[in-house]
Amino acid sequence: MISAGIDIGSRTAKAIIISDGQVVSSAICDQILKSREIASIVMEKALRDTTLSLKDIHYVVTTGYGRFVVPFAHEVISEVSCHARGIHWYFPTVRTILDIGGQDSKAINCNERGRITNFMLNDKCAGGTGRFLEIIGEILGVSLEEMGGLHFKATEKISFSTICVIFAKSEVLNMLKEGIKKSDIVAGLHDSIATVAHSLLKRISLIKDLAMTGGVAKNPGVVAKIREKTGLELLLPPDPQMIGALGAALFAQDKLQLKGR
Amino acid sequence: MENLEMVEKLRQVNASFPYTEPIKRWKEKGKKVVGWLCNYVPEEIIHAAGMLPVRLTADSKELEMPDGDAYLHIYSCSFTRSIFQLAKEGQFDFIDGFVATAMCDGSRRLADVLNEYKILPLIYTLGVPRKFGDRAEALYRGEILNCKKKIEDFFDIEISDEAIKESISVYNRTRQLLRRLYDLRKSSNPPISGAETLEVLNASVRMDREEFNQILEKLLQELEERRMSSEGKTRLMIDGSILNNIEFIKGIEDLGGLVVVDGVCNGARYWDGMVEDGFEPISALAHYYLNKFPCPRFYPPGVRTDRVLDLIKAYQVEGVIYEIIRYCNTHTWDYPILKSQLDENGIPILELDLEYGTGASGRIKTRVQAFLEMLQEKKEAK
Amino acid sequence: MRAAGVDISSLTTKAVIMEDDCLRHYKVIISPEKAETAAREALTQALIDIHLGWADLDYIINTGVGRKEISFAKERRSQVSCLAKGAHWLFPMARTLIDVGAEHVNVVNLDEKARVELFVENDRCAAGAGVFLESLANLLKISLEDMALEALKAEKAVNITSTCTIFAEQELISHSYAMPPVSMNEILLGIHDALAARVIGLAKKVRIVPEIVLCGGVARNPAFVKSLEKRTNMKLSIPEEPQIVAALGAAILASEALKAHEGSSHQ
Amino acid sequence: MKVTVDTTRWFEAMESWFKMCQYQAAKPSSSKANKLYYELYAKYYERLIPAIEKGNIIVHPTSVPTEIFYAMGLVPMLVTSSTWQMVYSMKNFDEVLGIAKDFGLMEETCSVHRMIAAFAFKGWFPKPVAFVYAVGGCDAFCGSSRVLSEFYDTPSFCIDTPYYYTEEGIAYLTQELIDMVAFLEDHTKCRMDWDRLRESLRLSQRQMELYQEIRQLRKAVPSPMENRRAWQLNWMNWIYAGSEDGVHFFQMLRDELKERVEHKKGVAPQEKFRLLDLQMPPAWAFKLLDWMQEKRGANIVSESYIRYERDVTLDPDKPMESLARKWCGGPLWNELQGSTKVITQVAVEDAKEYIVDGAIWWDNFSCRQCGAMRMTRDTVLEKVNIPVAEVKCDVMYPGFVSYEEMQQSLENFFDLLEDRKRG
Repeated sequence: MISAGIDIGSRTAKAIIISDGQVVSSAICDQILKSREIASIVMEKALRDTTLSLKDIHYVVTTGYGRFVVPFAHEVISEVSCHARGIHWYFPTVRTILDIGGQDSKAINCNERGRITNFMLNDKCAGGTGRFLEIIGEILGVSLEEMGGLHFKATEKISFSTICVIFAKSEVLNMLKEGIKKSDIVAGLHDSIATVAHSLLKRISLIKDLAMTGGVAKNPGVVAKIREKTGLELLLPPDPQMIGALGAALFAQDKLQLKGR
Repeated sequence: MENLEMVEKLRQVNASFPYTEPIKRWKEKGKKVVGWLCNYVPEEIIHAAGMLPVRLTADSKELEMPDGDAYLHIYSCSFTRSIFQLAKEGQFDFIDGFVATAMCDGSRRLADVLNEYKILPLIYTLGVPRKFGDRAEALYRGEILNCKKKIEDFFDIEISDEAIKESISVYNRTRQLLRRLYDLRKSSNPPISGAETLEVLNASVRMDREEFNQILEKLLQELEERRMSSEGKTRLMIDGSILNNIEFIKGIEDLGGLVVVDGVCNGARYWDGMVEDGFEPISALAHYYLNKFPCPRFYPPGVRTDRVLDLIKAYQVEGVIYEIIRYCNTHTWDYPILKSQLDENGIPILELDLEYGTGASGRIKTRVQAFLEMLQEKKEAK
Repeated sequence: MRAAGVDISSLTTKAVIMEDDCLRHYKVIISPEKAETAAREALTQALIDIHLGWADLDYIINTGVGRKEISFAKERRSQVSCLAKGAHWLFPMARTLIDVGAEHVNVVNLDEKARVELFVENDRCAAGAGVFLESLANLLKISLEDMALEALKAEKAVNITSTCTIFAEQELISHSYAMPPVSMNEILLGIHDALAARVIGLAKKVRIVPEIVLCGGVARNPAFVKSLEKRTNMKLSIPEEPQIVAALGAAILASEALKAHEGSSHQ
Repeated sequence: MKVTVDTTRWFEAMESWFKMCQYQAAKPSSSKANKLYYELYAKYYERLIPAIEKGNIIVHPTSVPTEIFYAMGLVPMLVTSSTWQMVYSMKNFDEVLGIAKDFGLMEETCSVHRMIAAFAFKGWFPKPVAFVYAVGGCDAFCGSSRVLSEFYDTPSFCIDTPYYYTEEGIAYLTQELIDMVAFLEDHTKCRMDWDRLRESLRLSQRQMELYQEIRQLRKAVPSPMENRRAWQLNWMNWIYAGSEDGVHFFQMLRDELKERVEHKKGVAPQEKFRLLDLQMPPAWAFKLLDWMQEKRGANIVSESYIRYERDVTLDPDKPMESLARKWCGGPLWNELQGSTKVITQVAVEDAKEYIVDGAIWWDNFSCRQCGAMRMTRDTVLEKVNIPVAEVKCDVMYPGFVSYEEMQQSLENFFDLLEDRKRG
């Protein structure tokens, strides 16, 4: 029984194929407005490492921002459920999940079966999101990966007066002109993202164990700040960006097992 | 599941909003149309004056509101700014005058601006008490009388008590019929969806009432035979700010929700209860309007929350979706109170902040779908 | 008689030199850190271009966003009055001035004597200013000029309603998934339409009365001008160098002050 | 869901505020009235803090006639000012607003009431023996009243106010006040001393006359009263309504202003701009009022939110009806629930009587009373040819619009006024 999960986020599209409970292959590709074809592009990329073709997949679940436009999807499930299901597969003791993606951040509670019991989304402002990191990174001329390292070289505490991305841009420009160190700015940025994330977590119940998913989880600076603010250890999956697709694939597998019985 | 013929008829009416076909026919007969803004304007008075009461609203799309934003501050909600935009564009020119109430700052400011810039003539702003009880009813009765006098002076006409009694019976008829429509949605397989019900509610305040009652009677007959399975669907209640957008409810129902009841002011709060006959008509109206399913601004707030809890039991609601138009203070402040009551009763509630006229955008679909998945899990875990 | 005007704003500084009521020269530079250095740098470069020195300047007025004190300027005048003066000098029939810069947007109503009757500024959200176009352009990895040219090719535009720039990005992406599919040109025209809608929304808070002058950096964007003209359904008067209108106004006020000085010293 | 009360923050804030008043009172000051203001302010706390310890009443909002409470021997605690004093002394604006958000309160409502809601959710106000709240006011006021009454497990009485100043409306409010007294007599050990109430009405009448005299004196050119003094008038008018101290303060202030008018002594070093104030300025930025007075010669000569709409004569034989009339015709009535038409007429009348150059509208975040601000701006410009500055701000939260940004808006406005003066 072969199932597949596709997560079409706002910045990247991801696909995972599972055969009999084992992840057979996964793929990720950057997508800027390739829209409809992106689902098949990322699916082909995943199929390439296997001997399978699209018709061999028995059940496909799609999730993410563009989940409704995938022609070959059998079922559509929200990214909130898929993130919970995916991380639960890695860490069955997880009950609280923080996902910071490209355009929004989510705080999710789940039960022992990895199904969601409460959630809170912050997508009114892009302040606490990956896009914020990306834009400021461009101004500082620092890649997302380098940001994590820079964070630990910081000395002074810098705080941003606004979480609006556009106005933070001009604030960063002024900071550079005043000669403030890039590492301090980056640390200040991570702090403001962690503050937004923490206030989101407070709006659901902060039950142990806490895990983090989404691209920003790869940034050790943000992770350190969130650990500091919540006082909880963070469980980090090896590939935090793929959790949504993994969850979708697991849901697809559940459906097959249900049908099988 | 075939379309309901009568709902189709009402959809045609809504499609020609704001100057709908029935209103056009009414105006061509040389009769007058009076707009009204809030649930606590007694429509019967306008109807008794031989005029067509039409509710001032906008509709199912998020309007671009350059004039709305220019004349009304952004802190007036997008509902009031949408109405101003349509009025400024001349789409409400068929309205000969309108009646507002002092229920919320937004509608008061809208009435101020429409009148000041001579876009729509304001006949009267009804002062509505915020408490229940005889004294409040007496004050409100006085206000209804003032409103009647103002309409009489404005159009230089007389409104007799018999005419008001006649109008009361017409409007009571609608309340009866809508109650029967809602009762049908208590069944485990409601014959009418939330989107279709809203189509009916929207049309009710955009056409003359006698014609609407006839269509509603035929619709109820149609619904006798209609079979609709709601297997695998989640029974929802929609509450919060005024909601006229069919697309919003359709978006929720496409995701597997089934809206069986609501707590919005153009829904259950609009037709609840009956005006008692055998009393002096104005007092009967005051008593009815003040004691129906109340708006959150009334005291004590417990009266409203109890009614919501009763509805949840009666319609076996599994989850409440509470939509709030940004800057709508009445419902922004109602939500924490209702939420604490529902938490205590173990009923999940999802808060959606949106603009008036918003369809089911990506952001809203994600939340609603996750909410439905959560409710599904809750049902399976039981 | 030579008078000069300097307009210092967050991103660029502009200097204009007038000689006996005609525009002798102008200069636009990227603003360095301090206002004083910005003004001095801009004026020095302008003077060098026309082989003059500081001594040749008789009266300097500075203006710009924020109350920056410039030691060598005789007077400081508000940006709004300088914009009105400059627009009036270029287009004497101007009654409405729309100044769309990177972060600030001003709409000014002026009378026949270039006096300010009403003015309004954009509020904090950036979706109503030039930076809205810039950030969407670099999301799509396309230059501002190409974005404008591509947009002009589209007949109809996609409706972008988000007020926040970041959400406009999200909306762009969702448009690309729309059914029926939408062409990229229509999305690009939609971006310029969204900015024009917001600027007109601001202008409606005062009066939109012909003749309308459009200035500020964004006035050079042809797609934005087309969207704005569609909304006002009036032809917009656009100066050749739309960025220097405020600095020009300051220079005109300086030369008027000089004449008044001279007049009084003669009696 | 009833909250458990924890009043540590409240007592700390009141103690620090009490010390601040004593410090200000002790400071040498050119104005005796200013010294007396802080002495009386401190004296209010001397009576309030023990009363709260003993179990007292909480009142929300300001405009409820306090003569009634004093005549019953009660010292009312005001919700809005306590909130402001607690937040200002704790300096934890973001934390408090975060608490309101955690309980599901959306941000698009007035920050004053979001903070009140936060304290209500957390139980940081003292637990009153009885809670009295009026619902004549903007939606946010009524919202925070509802939240307080729901989350505080205490007997509460809601005073409903009429929308129109008509005989029926006054009769309705009079009966509400009578019911309130009965409610208070049931829930507190205090009884209404009707003779004391009659006496306080006589003093209140005197106070109102002095209050009106002060407003007349401010028409002088140059105007004699400081910008920040307006809020002191309103505050004294509330915590010392119908008392000897109140009359004493208003008399002393009236005399000081009279003397200044006789010597043609203004407050601004050189009065360049005379301004009208159409909305309440941010409570955390009164320094701005001092700055514009000292540095730009801008003196606010009249505030629409502290005006008496009607000359009310308080008849001691009908105390409750008189107090109802005073309330409906008094300050903050129109500001909180009146129609924009009335606020606009007020601005036009004041502009003529006080010979002003411009008006300031503090555009408070999510204040829905500002909904039709454009109407006032257009009418005032058309009828008395003065411009209105719309200064974006937040009445209690410094994080929305910074001090410098507000200053910048005012700078642009003063530039415009200067250009208009040049002609």
